[in-house]
Order: sequence, then structure tokens, then C-alpha cells
Amino acid sequence: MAKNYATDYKGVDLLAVAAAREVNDGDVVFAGTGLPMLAILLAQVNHAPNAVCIYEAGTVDGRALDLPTSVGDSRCAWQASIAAGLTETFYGQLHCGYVDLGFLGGAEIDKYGNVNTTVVGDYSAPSKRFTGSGGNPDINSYAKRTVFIMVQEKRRFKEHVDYITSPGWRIPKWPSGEYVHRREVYGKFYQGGPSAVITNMGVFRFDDEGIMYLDTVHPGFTAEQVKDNCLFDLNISRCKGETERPTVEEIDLLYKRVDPEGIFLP
Amino acid sequence: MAKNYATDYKGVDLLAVAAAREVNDGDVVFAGTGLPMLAILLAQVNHAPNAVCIYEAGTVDGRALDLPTSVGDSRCAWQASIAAGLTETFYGQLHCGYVDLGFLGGAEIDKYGNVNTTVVGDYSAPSKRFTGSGGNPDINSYAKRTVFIMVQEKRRFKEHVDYITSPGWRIPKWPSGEYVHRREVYGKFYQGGPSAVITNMGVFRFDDEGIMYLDTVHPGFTAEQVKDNCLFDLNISRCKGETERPTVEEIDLLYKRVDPEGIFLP
Amino acid sequence: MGKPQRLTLKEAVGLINDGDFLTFSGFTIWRRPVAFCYEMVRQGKKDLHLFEVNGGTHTEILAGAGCVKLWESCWVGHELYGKLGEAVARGQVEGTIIVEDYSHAQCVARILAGAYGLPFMPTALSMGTDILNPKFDNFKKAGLRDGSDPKIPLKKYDIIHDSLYDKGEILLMPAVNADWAIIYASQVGDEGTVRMFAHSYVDAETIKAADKVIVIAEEMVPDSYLRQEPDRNIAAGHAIDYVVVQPWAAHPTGSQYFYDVDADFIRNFYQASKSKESYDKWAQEWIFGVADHEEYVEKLGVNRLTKLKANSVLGYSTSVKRGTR
Amino acid sequence: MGKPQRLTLKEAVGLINDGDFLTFSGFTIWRRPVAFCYEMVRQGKKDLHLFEVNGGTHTEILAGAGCVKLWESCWVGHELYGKLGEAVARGQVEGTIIVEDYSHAQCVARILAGAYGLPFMPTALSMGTDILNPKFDNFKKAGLRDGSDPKIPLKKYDIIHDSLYDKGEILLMPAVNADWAIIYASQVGDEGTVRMFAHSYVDAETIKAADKVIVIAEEMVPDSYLRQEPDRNIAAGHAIDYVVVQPWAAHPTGSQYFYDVDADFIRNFYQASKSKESYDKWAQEWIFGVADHEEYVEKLGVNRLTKLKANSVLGYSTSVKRGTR
Repeated sequence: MAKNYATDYKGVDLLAVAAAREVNDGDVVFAGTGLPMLAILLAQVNHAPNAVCIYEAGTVDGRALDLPTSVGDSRCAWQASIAAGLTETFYGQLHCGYVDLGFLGGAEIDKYGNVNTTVVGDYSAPSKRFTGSGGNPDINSYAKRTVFIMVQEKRRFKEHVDYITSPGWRIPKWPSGEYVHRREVYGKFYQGGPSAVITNMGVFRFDDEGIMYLDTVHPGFTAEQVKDNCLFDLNISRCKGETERPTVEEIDLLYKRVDPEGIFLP
Repeated sequence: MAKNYATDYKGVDLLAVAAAREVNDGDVVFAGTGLPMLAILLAQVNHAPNAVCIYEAGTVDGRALDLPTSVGDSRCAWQASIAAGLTETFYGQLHCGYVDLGFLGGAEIDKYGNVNTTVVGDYSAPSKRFTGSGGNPDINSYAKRTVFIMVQEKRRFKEHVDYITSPGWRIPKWPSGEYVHRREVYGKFYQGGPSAVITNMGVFRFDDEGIMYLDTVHPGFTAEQVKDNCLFDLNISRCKGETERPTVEEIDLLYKRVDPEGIFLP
Repeated sequence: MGKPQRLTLKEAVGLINDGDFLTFSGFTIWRRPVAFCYEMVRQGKKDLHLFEVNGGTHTEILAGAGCVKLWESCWVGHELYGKLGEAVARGQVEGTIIVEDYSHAQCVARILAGAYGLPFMPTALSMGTDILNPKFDNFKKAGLRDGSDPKIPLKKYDIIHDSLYDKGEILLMPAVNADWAIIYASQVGDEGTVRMFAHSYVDAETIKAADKVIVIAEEMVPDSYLRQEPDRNIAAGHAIDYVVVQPWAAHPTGSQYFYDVDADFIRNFYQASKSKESYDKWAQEWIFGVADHEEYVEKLGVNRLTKLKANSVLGYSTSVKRGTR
Repeated sequence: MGKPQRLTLKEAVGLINDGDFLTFSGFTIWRRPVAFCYEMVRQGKKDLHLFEVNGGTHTEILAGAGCVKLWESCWVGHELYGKLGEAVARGQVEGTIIVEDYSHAQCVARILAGAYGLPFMPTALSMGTDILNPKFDNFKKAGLRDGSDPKIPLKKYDIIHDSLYDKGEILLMPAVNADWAIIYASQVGDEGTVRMFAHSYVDAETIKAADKVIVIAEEMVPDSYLRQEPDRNIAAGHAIDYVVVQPWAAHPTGSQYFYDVDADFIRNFYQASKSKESYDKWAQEWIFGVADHEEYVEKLGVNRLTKLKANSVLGYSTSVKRGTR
């Protein structure tokens, strides 16, 4: 059956839809608050009914009747398989090795997929503080694949982030601080790492060296425009073309089933 | 009010009563299966209504309607404050530092309070195997005080036990195996150690060197008889006299409230 | 131990000394002991050392009032209702609060170690981040890792090689054993058994890890009721030192099956938290302008609180407007 | 992962290979997957490596039949109904079973580490005992600690100095991650959610720690029912690989709220377990003499099982005679 693509949709819609497509049926997904929730919930009602969603505050495979506004929300516990706490989700699920996919956000990212959600400037004398890490680096370090959902702004896509809150593909090995491949730091604890970054302009992936490249560009944008919205020299040579547009069904599900109250969607 | 002492009671009764007297009201008590259960339950219905009993299979402060036959028995969970599992009892309660008193049994004991419940003979080629440690050494190593309830037989009170299953006051420090005071092995993890051994013949305690001595002798026995029932040279010079006899009320509670079915009592 | 002692909120807060080391129940904007924090501000507590698996609105209330000196955590904000923890951020930028960052799961490892009486807990989570950058150990830079405060570890963390399976290097996260756990509970029994509704976050671990525990409960119920389902309780009475019964004690944070998060209140507070001046004005109205929590809830008014009341089946309010549609 | 696959008991046991590394649910004589163990004996499994936080009647059934080669645990017996684990003891004394002793809480540390994906868990319990005597490391003496079996740690344990708080030396207990967890469950949902009644022992940890999990459930119920109280469940469907529904699968061990321990049966088995000859005779009658678990329970008979049936409020039988009075 030919897909019925939507012609009228917003940037955030495509972002959520593209992210949802990263979920395979049966995946165990660890999701943060916000757009990550839309993505996993859309995937569950669309093509991945057996995907399991874990929220770090303590719930496993909840089936919220109403969209949660936080992973700590009681809505997360509705018809969950397990409702416990953070020891269960971080250690009993994530560190245990069950998690296939992490869905996260970020304030700044660099070409290795290192993400900063901590400070602007030198950490020792910062000019601004963000919220801090939360579970971002934990999920990112132990999910087999991680997808970051971000806003595309030039200042957010940097050669080096000011502070590595969440580990990408080339990271410091302490105590020396020498930059090495993620596998060297994690040894036999290695599970995987960032597999995609999805913004309002395109979908990015990582090459064998762990360097970000443009995989597809969203309709209405060019690869060059995306490159211009990065401070680092983005590899656009591997761009496969346009990101698949949302279907009418996906937009419908997003607005009518996933976020009918307009909590994260406009 | 003068106490109404029982004149007709069995050895096991005095053993249970003497053990129960080691419980202070409000103590958090970690008890094993068998006579330790009788002791804590008798204390609770007699003089220590606020004592809390933890059974290692997972229950905290249960109020069994019927005497459990095992710490894993569902009877233990009745009206418990918490029913969880072994991680909770061993780590969330015992290692956490809540436990005032451990109530345990043992097959063999030596003059330092080291207890063997593992093998007879050389461990590498034993002539007999017992059940193994169970939680005996765990409870004994982290309760502030431990009381052992045992049968007095000469072969069970040894100069050195064949295998140190449960740590007394002088114990090997590994890897060298040098015998040192318990405090040296436990460092700042030190909580306490064996405070009494109660048998069908007497009550034993430990001096500052961690060596066992006879504290009181049960009615009907002499200190010399007790000494004759030890393979090591028991110090009877500090014997304060006779063990206080059970009262009529205590015997009543024991047979009518604690073990009316005759599970551990004859 | 006997049964926990009943206190009023003012009496309970009176037990806290300047400089004490505190931890709290809850998660971001859920089940926070906010009434206790308001009262700490009223009583002018100073130089507090906080460890929080995560921070939230209550943290900002304390930080804005200048109560906080040391803050060890991984996150502070108000979820959807206020992007940043402005007061903590201001404290860090201006140097009035010494911040020590860990990851969320590293914080869990720390409180779990504390709960289990262990000096550390291993974790392989969040390796290769600047959280572990030795130059960024703010407590060390402040001279706090010399062993003089037994509650502050000698190292921010350690790395050891796994000798058991040769899996590589792994982190050891130091235990947290605060002086006080301040716990907002859904229900407390008359013998001190504690139950939380919906999910338990790290509340059980936080109780176990602290030297002394104050429970501020939405309601007290017969212990025999809670003991009918002992698998649902998170703490026994011997783990609790003091109990305060204080309805609405978590407001404006949410308490599952009692009331939802007061989003408007938090949004308003968040705006106020953006400068010292506007914070002080806000505090004048909502903290110092009321004598106690009873006056505070009266000021909120019946209709506001009714709107927040949880649907008894779903556990959250179905009458608050949450989104734009 | 999808939903767990439904199998018959025979099919599930057929998945186990000689030499596999197994762990079990339950506690001593409670909620043991005995039907599964009987079928393993019937199918003649050999050289099994068992890790058990504690052993029980099911261990003795396997050990007596010669299925067990390696046994890591802290205890085996039948509680009040049989003092010793005679078959394991015979195996150790005769050298047919290599026994590795830990303490009970050390075993918990090991399975907890396995559950959390950690290579080890620290513990200060049971230091200064012969459990830690390097001369008594039986796996090492058997040449098993050379790294060739990735499931056997390179060391029985390690000791390190606490560098975080300088509390002294502490033990590191190696994780256990067996090939299989064989779990008898009170209830399993049709999507694989697992619930245990009364207390949960170390069942949740045992499930998480194993590579593959087989659940043998007393009954299957709608997942939506179990999800009404998600705080009472111990595992989600994605943690479970195979499900067998087999009533009375724990007999003669007890299953809270279904049936009590069959004390007479265990006493009788215990007597039989005292020699190879009497064990074999017993097995001829109760294992090989019946084709499957349905024949086994038929042989037990309705009246015997009715007597064991749990009172639905208390969770245990009120009709069995337990003591001498």
C-alpha cells in the first residue's frame, strides 16, 4: 500500500516521527522527558506495539492514558509492568543490559556525539549553568543505541562542547584525560553508543571513526543549510537524500493519540 | 512483685527463656530458624513488645499467627512491616546497621566464639558435611550483639573448630591467616560480636580478650560439670551463680502462645 | 529504637542545625517535603550541605533563600514548568554554592551504598565524561576532601580494574550518609511503617542512608492496615525517628493519589527565582508572609487545591489544564 | 525481545544442555521449580553447574541423581524436615561434586552484582571466616579459575582497601551470571509479567542475572490484572524468555497462597537421600515411575494435595499437622 504522506506538518512533527522510526518492534527503550516521550509513544501506537518503555523514575512498560509531563509523573505508572524506583531502572534494567535504545535530548553536541547539558564556559568558572546531567550520560552510556533529539542551531553543534556531560564516540579516559574511542574507556562494559541525532533540519549518524555525518536532510532544507548550522565541518558527502516525510496517519496519531492536550506539541 | 518461678520445666524451656532475656525492649533482632525464633517470640510476648524481628528470607517485624517452621515460611509475612527479600534483609537492614541482636545456632564452637556449621575434619577432605553457613556468619558479623543457642556436648565445645564458618572474637585475617582480634579484621566496619552462648547447662559470655567464660550455671548443674562438657579449659572463675529459672508465666507463654503446636518444643 | 516520635513541623525543623547535611525524598517536582523547606527558610537555616539524587523546586526554594552552601547532585529544574534551577545556577556562577556534579545513576549508586552500609558502589555508567575530570572536583578545590568532615569522601570517586572477570576499569562511587533524611510520605502508620504511592523513586534508600529520619506524611493510618500488604511498604518504624503529619506538605510539587503538581505556582516561582530581588519578594509573600503551612494552604484557597486533587482511580488530577489545547 | 514463548515442561527442560550453568528461584523448601528438576533427572542431564543463594530439596533431588558437578552456595538441607543435604554432602566427601562455599549474604551480593550487570559487589559481611581461606578455594584447586570458562570468576573473591572513606578492608564478591534462571512463579501474566506471593526472596535478582529465563508458573493470568498493582511485580515480560504453566510445580516445596510444604514427603525423601541405593529406589518410584508431572500429582492423590492447600486468607495450610501436639 502506498504511503499517504502529510503535506502540512510542523518541524517538531517530523522530528518526532523521524525519531519514532528509530524504534524497532520489541525494542526496550529508555526515554527522557519531552520529545523522547512523543517518539516512543508514537512508535508504540504505530509500528512497534511490542516496544517497552522505561522511565528513569521507576516505571517499566507503563501504558499512560494521558501523556506524562515528567518521568516522575504518576501517569507513567498506569498499567506498568513494574513500578519501583531508580535503583530498578538504572541498575536492574539499564546496567543489567536490557536496554536497546536510549532517547535523549541535549543542549549542545559536538562532532563525536559528546553532549553538554551542564554549563556554558569553563566549568570552574561558568558563565551559565544548565540543569545538569540528569540520567542523560547514564542512558547514553549503557543503551545499545542512543538517539538524540535536538534543536538545530549553529551554537549547539560545536567542534568541542564546553563540558562533556554525556559520552560520545571519542571521549577522555581518566585520570589522564587522553581522548580515545569509547570502546577503550568502556572495555568489556561496552554496549554501544550514539546512533543518530535528529533535529528539525536533518538526521545525523556516526561513521566508523565516531564522527557525525548528515544521513538525510528534512524536506525544505538543503545539506548545505544544515552544514551552515554547525560550527564544526559537517560531513554531508554521505547524505542519502530527503528524510521520509510523516504520513497523515502518523500526524494523526501524534496529535490525537499521543499528545492531544498539546503538552509538547504546539 | 515476687516472681513465680516454675518448678517443672525442661532443659529446652530454660534455654529458650534464658535466650529471650537477652532481648531488650526495642531491640532489632535478626533470628534464624528454630530455638532463636522461640526466644525472640517469647521476648515479644513477655517483656519486649517493641522488639522487631527480622527473618533473612525477607520479612521485617512480622507478627505470625502461627509459629513459622522456616524463615522462608509465609507465616513470617503476616502483618509484617516489610515483606521483600534477602537483599532487603541482609543489605537494607543488616549491613545498613539496624540490627542490635542476632540469634543463632551452631554445631561446634570454640573458646573465641568461632562457630562451625560446615564440615567435620579438614575442609579439603571432610569426613562429614553439615548444611553450610547459611546466614550465620553474616548476622554474627554485623549484629551489635550475637547470642548463640546450642546443645552442650563436649565434642561441640572445642579448642579450635575444624572450620570457622562464623567469626568469633579472634579470627584469621586473610590472606595471611594470622589470628587477630575481630576489630582488626573489621576495621571501621566493626559493629560488635558474640555476646553470649546459651546451652542447656549454662550461660557463657566473653571477656575483654574475647575468651569464653561461664557466666551462670543452670539449676541442677555445677560449674565443674559444665567445664567437663567442654574440650577447652573453660574459665569458671567468673561464674555469678545460678541462671535465673523460668517463671510460670514464661513457661505458659512458651507452650500456649509461642509454640502451641509443639514444633520446636517437645 | 522505639516507635518514632510525633512532632509538629516547627519542632521538627527546629532539630536541624546550621551546617547539617540533608537529603530529601521525591523526584524533581514530585513528593518533595516543601512545607519542611519553607519552614527551614522561615527559621533561617544556613550553610546546609545537600545531597540530592536529583533536585527540584524545593532545592530552588532553599538555594534562593541562601540556605545552601554545598550541593551534590546531578540536576535541578522544574521539569516543564521552569527550565533551569536559577538559584543554584546563580550560586554556582557567583561562587556562593559549591556544586559537585555526578550523573543521575552515579547519585543512585551513592545513596544505595549509603543505604547498604557500604563505603562505595561500583558502576560502569557515565564513564568518559567531564563529571570524572579531576580538575572539576569542586569539593577538593575547596579543601573539603581532607577527611576532617567524615561525611565527605576522600575522593570524588575511584577507578579500579575489575580483578574478578577482567572486564576493564570500573568506577567506585562513594556512599552518602547524610545527617538527616527529610521524607515526604504518602502514608505513615501509627507505628512508623511508611508507604509511597505510584513509584518509590529512591525514597527507601534515602531513609536507610541517613543517620536520622524525619517523615512528613500526608496522612497517618493504622499500621495494621499497611501491614496487610507488607510488600508495598518501603520502611519499617525502627528506621524512622520523627513523624510529622502535615496535609498538603508537598505543595506545589505533586503527591500521587492526593494532588497533582501545581504547574502555575511553579511557573510563577520559576519566574521569581531568576533574580535575588524577585525571589525575596516572592518569599515575602509565600514564606515569610504566612505563619505556617496552615496559613499557606489557606492562602492558596479551597478552589485552587480542589482543582489539583487527584482522581482517586487514576492518581492524578483530571481537572487541571496541562497543555495548550 | 518479544513476548516470552510458551512451552511444555518437557520442551523447556529439553533446552538445557549437559554442563549448563543454572540458578533457581525460591528459598530452601519454598517455591522451588521441583517439577523442572524431576524432569531434568528424567532427561538425564549431567555435569550441571549450580549457583544457589541457598539450596534445598530440589538440590538434593538433582545431586542424588548425579546431575550436579559444580555447586556454589552456602547451605543445603530441608529445614525442619531433614537436617542435612545428604546427597551434596556425599558428593563433596566422595569428590564427585566440587563445592564452593560462600556465606548467605555473600551469595546475595554475587547474584545482586549479576542482576545489576556489575562484575562484583562489595560486602563487609562474614570477613575473618574460613570461607575466605585461600587454601579452601575448591574451584581454583580444580583448575577452574584460569578464565577459560567466562562464567567462573578469576578469583573466589577479592579484598580491597576502602579508598573513599578509609574504613579498612572490604570484600568484593564476584557476580554470577548463569546460563539459565529456572523460576517457579506464583503468577505469570500473558505478556510475561511475573508476581511472587508473600516474600520475593532473591527471585527478581535471579531473573535479571541469568542469560535466559524459564518461568514455570502455578497459573497464568491477564497481564492487565498484574499491571493494576505494578509495584507488586518482580519482572517484566522482556526479562523472560520461556513460560511453562504447570500447577503443583513446586511440590513438595511450598508455594504461598497455593499450597504448603509437604513435610511428610520431604521427610521421606530425606531418609531416602541418605544412600545412593535408597535414593535410586525413591527416584524409581517418584521420578522415573511417572511419565510426567501430571502422573506425579495423580500419584500424590487428591486428598493429600487438598490437605496441603493454602487457606486463601492466611496463605498457608491450616489442615496439616505440623508439630507433636
